[in-house]
Amino acid sequence: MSFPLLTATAALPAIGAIATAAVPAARRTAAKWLALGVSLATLVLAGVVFARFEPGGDRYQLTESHAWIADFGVRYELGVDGIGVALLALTALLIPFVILAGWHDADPLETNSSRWRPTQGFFALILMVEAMVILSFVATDVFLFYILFEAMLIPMYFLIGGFGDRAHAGSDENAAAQRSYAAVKFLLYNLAGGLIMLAAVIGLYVVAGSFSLSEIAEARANGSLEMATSTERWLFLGFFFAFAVKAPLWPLHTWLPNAMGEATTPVAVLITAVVDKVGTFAMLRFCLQLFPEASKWATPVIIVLALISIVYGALLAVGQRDIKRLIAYASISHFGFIVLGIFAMTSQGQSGATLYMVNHGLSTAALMLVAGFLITRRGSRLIADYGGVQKVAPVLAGTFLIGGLATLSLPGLAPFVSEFLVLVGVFSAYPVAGIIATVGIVLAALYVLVLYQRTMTGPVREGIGGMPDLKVRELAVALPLIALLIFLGVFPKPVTDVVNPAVQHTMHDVQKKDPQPEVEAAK
Amino acid sequence: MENLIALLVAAPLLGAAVLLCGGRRLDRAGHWIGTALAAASFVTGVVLFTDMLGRGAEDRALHQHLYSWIPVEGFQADVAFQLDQLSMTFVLLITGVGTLIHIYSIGYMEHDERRRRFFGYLNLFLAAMLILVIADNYLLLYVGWEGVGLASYLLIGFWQHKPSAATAAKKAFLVNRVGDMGLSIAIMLMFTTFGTFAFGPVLGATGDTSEGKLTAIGLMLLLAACGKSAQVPLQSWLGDAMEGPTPVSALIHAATMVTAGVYLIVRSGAIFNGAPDAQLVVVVVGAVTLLFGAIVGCAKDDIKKALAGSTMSQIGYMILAAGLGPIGYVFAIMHLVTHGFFKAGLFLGAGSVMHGMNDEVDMRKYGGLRKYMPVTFVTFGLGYLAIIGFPGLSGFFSKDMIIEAAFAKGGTEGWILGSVTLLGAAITAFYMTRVMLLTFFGEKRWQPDAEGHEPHPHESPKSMTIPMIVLAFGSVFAGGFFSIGDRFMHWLEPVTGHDHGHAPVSAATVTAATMVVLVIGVAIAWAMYGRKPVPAVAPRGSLLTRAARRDLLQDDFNHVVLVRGGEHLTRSLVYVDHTLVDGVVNGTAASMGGLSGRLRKLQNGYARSYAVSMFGGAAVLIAATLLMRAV
Amino acid sequence: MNPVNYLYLAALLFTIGASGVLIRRNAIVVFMCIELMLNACNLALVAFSRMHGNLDGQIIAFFTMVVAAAEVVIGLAIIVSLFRSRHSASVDDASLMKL
Amino acid sequence: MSATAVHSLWTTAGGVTSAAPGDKFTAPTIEYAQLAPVLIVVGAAVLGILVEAFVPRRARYTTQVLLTVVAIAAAFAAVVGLAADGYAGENANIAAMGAVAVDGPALFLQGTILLVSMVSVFTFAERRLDPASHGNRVDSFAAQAGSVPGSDGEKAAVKAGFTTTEVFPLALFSVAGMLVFPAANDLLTLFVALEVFSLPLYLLCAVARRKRLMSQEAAVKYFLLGAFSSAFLLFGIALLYGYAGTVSYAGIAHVVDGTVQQIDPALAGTMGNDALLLIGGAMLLMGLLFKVGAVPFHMWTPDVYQGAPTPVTGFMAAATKVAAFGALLRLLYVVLPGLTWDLRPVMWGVAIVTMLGGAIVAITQTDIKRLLAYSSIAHAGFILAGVIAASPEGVSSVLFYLGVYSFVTVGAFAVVTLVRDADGEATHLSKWAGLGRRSPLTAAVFAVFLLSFAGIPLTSGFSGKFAVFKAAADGGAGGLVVVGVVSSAIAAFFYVRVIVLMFFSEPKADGPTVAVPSPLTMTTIAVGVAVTLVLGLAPQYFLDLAGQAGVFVR
Repeated sequence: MSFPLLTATAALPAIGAIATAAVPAARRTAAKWLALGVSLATLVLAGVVFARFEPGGDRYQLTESHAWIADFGVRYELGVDGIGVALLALTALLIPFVILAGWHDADPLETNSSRWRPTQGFFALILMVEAMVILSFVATDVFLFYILFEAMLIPMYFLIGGFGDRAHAGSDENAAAQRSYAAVKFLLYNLAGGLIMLAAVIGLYVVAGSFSLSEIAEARANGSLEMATSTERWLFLGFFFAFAVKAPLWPLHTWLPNAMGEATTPVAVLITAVVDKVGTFAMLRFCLQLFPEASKWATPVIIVLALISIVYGALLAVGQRDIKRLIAYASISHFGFIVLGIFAMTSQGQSGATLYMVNHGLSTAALMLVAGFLITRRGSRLIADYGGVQKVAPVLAGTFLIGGLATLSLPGLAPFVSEFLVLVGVFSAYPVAGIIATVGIVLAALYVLVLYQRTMTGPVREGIGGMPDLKVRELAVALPLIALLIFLGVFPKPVTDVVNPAVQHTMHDVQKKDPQPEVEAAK
Repeated sequence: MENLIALLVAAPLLGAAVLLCGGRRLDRAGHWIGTALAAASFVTGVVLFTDMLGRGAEDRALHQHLYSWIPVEGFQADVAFQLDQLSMTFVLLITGVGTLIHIYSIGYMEHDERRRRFFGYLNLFLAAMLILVIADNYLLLYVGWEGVGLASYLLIGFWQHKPSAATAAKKAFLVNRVGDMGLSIAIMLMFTTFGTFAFGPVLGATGDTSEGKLTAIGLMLLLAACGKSAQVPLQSWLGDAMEGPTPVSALIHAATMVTAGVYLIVRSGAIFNGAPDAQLVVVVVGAVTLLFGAIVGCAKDDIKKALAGSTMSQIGYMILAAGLGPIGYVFAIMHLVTHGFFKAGLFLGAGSVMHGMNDEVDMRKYGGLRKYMPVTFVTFGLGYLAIIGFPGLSGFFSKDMIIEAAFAKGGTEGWILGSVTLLGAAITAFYMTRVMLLTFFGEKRWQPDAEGHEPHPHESPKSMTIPMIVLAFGSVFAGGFFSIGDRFMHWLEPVTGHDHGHAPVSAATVTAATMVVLVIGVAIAWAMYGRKPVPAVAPRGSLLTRAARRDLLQDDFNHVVLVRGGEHLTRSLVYVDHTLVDGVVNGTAASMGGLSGRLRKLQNGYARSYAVSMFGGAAVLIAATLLMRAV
Repeated sequence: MNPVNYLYLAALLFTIGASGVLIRRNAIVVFMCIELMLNACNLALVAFSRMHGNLDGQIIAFFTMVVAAAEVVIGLAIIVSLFRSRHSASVDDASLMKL
Repeated sequence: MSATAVHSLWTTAGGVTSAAPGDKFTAPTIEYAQLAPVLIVVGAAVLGILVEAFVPRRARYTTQVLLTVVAIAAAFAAVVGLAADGYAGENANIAAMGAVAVDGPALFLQGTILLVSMVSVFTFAERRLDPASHGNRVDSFAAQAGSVPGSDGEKAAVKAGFTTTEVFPLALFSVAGMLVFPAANDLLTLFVALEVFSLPLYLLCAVARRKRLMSQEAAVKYFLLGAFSSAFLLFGIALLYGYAGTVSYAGIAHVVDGTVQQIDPALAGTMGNDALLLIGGAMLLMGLLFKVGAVPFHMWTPDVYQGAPTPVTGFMAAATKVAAFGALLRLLYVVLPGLTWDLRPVMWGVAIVTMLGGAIVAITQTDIKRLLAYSSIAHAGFILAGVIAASPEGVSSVLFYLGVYSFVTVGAFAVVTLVRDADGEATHLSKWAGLGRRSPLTAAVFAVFLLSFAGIPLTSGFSGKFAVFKAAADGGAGGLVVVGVVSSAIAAFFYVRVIVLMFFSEPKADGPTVAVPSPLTMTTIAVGVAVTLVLGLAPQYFLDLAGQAGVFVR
């Protein structure tokens, strides 16, 4: 029994969360540093996992397996594949930035109530989310995954509803109402999805008699587990619905703009860059692996939905007046790309999709967090309240622009690689879909540049003059992210190397081969 | 030797990095660093050039494989460079003109507190442009392609505080994105067709696939070219792009970037050769743009916009030539180079004029400047002569060749194209003469500006004049140098291939015709602007003039159809999202609440009604049970 | 006489009692109606007991009476205390809690 | 000894049948050991009455609490002992001449009931919440239940420091009844047990210290409707007796599935008459469904839950459900398995309307106790889904769910007792606004309970729900599972609403305060939290327990 590395990686932030929550009210700063330290330690562990992972090796590595709830056929089974390890690394990487960016977001407004400790709670919840997300990326037991998938809603819910964006339009009560509306919407939407998934999970157990991903996959492979077509389809739909809500896929997306708009920017980043990835990850990990036939059966519809998400999300982003909502809709568009890549069922598409999850995490984090710095300065989320920022805060404007360029996936920055892979992958399987998707890149340019133009350029508006430029803490958030975006844009090999084998496994699961180039086919 | 290739890109890239990340402390030295690195790149280019000359015509191409960029199953994208004669030509043009313009900018941007950043952007542009021309596969080319787009965006919008500049920058980027869409689709097509998008394999295997595929790829490439090279229908951004500092207009929007489209088409010659239909479309686009730009150029009073129109038109010539196939490739590139010299010179001249005139751009407010800024006058004049194709100067040779080639296309096609090019030449002569006259001849027409201080026209500092002089030399001699003994043709032939076609008319006749139309054009211009004094405010002008002033209403079309339409679309979608998509959800929640409220009423607090429900329940229970047994 | 008739009678009584519960307001009367229902049950039990020729039914009837008695004690206690604090034994008056 | 023996004993005594008068009289054999849990509790209850009579007032409270706690503990010990002797498994049998079954389900449920009553009794005994009046600590029961609220009599009683210590023996009687209820093995015992645990509850409802009018109203409603339903139950018993000629479960079962030994003509006559069986079964079912609070027999629940003193509500909500579902299970699995196919559709219907009805109506509730009442209705629906599964897994899943649910419920109501303002408990939801700000710990605990009710993973609620749904799906009731998840989604809405209220809305200026309870209530709450988390994270041991206890003796 080797050292349970994965468990440790997930447990560390969980313990850290409890510790942070336990810090007495007065020692607020201590809690912050504790949380930051824990997140960094987790990052180190994640790094170890990444290093220990051998791309050429078994599909699932660093596996752990313990009996848990025999009656439900549930085991505590962990194991990480290329896709999981990439996302695990992303999560561990982003959390420190999230914490750093949210340094002052949860300072209590009224210091009189001594028992109320929002700061401690805020950072504890973030760490708790990290723990659950990490565990969900390495869970190879459907039930275990489901539990985390659902359970992580609760800390997220408190993060959204409990710590609203201070830069809101309108009165405090109004804002509080908006916020709890957003939080409730988030929770109910995802809970509904999760409960429908629960039915499917139970159904799966009734059919398969086990929750172990490996067992089921094996049984399916050697034919000892036959699923009636209709059953498989129903189960697939049950799973997919939950993931589509989480992802979010059109038309199940409407919770995201509210949530991201009302939550503090670090939390918004947490939602879109980390938590939502669980949805797309799960499509790749569970839908395709457990229900390959049904996945193929559903592909046309899903492709259409994804295309709608891409174009629709982008168009709505263009139409937004609120910076954060704009970014939210942009994310919806990007998730469309991810889903598209997954269900194109080509090597490029799926590698691209996985890479996209990572890159989108980084780019959105960069854009959103800098936007957050901007918003906290001006105290407004409305684009109309800005203008000429680059004149007074050039560095802020610069970082914002780079974030934006990453979002419109400019070559040389990470997202380009993944987006292009997805496009190529889709195009080679569904040319028309590929072409429609490319419209997305024009629209992306539109909403990003419009946003930049309206906020950063032109004459300096009132309320902007004298706006301070980025401080050290904020630079510490922005610059590393930008550096990563550039690095992965120029040299994505480290990620692709771990992802490729995993993708080949998935391709094998769904028994799909890449379409041959015409020239070879001719020969 | 091939290891030097990376240095071409590395130098300016380093410059960009240093200057943009360096911060204020570099403000004093920034422009020198930038210029030095540009020069370094140029020197490298020269070294490689001499080395290349040292080798035989066939093995001149160099390759440098840096690393595997995106290694994914069944998908190879490398960062690898290929330096052949075609690339070499561009490298020299880009780094050469680039360096000159760096020098020029030192003076031109002297009073701008963000000069360091300006040079950073310029270096960034050089790097991207070089990647574009020395990439050995389409994907890397795409990187450079978008890279120059970014640089152009940053530079057009360099004076971001001016909303007009910011808008122009955004517009340029967006229109280019439409083109880029074409390029990416073309690359995808290549991938599905050839399984790769490296130049060698793709261009080598064009024989193995259907003409339809090639046509599709060709058209997509053309779309990309239209975006980058401001060809109809994607030309609208170039005029606005003049919002950028003049050196930018000279370098990016005259000499180098806008010609990338030509490079793309020539580079992909093998594909177009296999797709006549695509070629036809290319030619048509070129011809249309040629006239379009020329006409627009005639009507503009803004000196830079006039020159922009001219640029459009000249690139139209190049695209047309490229569309002609092997007959035209060489001439397209040749005109591209010469144009690089004289158009850059003209823009720098214009910049110098503006520099002396408090950034006044309206030619109607110039006049008689030849006395005040002789050097500018001379260099500009030489550029003028070159572009209208005055015998012996660069433009004369390159343009003449294209016209010949157009005729040589043969058939009615040939005649049509030939006459179009001739017509274009005439118009060129007209509007350039117009510019010349309005700017340097006649009597002074400038008045004190709003603040009441009168502009004092003066010659520009050395840092600006020297580059102008150098370029003037280029515009005078390049053409001759290239054409004497078909040097240029032999230089490029190994890459592009060449056939002479069969000219229905002799070269002499063509030249003669060219001369005639040239004279006509100049004469008309003289008649309109030379003899009688020019009104300081533009007369209403004919319908065509008015249309031309507004870029032949193309922008209005865009505005009404795309901008307005888009706004309506997004606004309605926002509404839909809120009321319909979200409405469904909230609706369900609300209806649940309503249902709950109604059911709640049953709980009316009266024990007897509770008993009733129990009694009823029991009855139903019994009935149901009996029923079950019955059925 | 056919013992089945006793069953009809029992059912009748039960129904009367039940409808009494549904109709009458006074808690005491309601309560009496419930007692009536219990008696109906007893009648049925005894009748059946007779049919089957064993005494189980009758035994249960006795138990029922005892239970009923206990119920009376509790019930009256509650109803009386309600009456004392409200000066009304109407079950409809006791409807503070609703919805 | 055959299950019907006890009755034949009576018959011989009666001498109606062939047996000649003065014939041999076999004394009934009672297995006192196996009945120990019940006997202990009953005995303690009787003792309690005597205490009321003879122990001086000052000492009564202490004595009663001690007596009750000790008795329950002893009873629990007895249950454990029986289980240890394998009565839960191989040598499960039927005691007291066929009156009471001693088997897995019975012992498991009795154990649960005893533990739940234990923690409930703690809340009964809580005396720190209300401000002391006239220097006497007071609990949540009236000083003198008989006295008119607000009258001089009451004032005098309060001044004299009277307290209704009778609640403890009453609770014990009730517990005794509940212990017998799920173990009852003939209809008579069932009926008697029902009354034995109901009657004391009626009284307990009426003796609230605060809001007496509501308390009495609750009692009246509960009493009248309860009696009404028990009348139905009794008539059902009568009809079944008429059908089978016996009231012993096994006997009836034999008749139903036609494996009866000797058929006399009368029996042959009635056996043919399915109407007797069906109507009787339905009425019996209705009596039990009333006790579990299933739609449409639920309407007493909200009012009674709201009106009764909160400790009683908690006790009632938890223990009654356990007992009633126990009885329901035994009835369906032992007596009427032959009827499964006739009753299934009906049960489906009831389960569906119960799940949906409870969840939907709860959405618009404004009183926390009523809210919990409706949530308990919805949960009854979930449990019914497991009952319908008609398989050993079904039984054990229901047992598990009951265990989980009862502790959470008691805990939740215990928390409700803490949130108080000037006039007692502040049960209106609007007053709970911002509770999380004022006393985060209490709010957090309550949130945990709510999440468990909502069935969020990592809480016991989820384990239970999953077990039940899984059993249902296995038993071919997939449809119920779907309805179940849908109504859980609806239910989530109002649990979430309360959490929003507590944490995300600003506290009101005149908001309630959270009283600091004595260790008693703290224990209750702590147990609730512990069960919630333990059974949420590692339920395996208890699932095994329930699994072994899943088989009924016949």
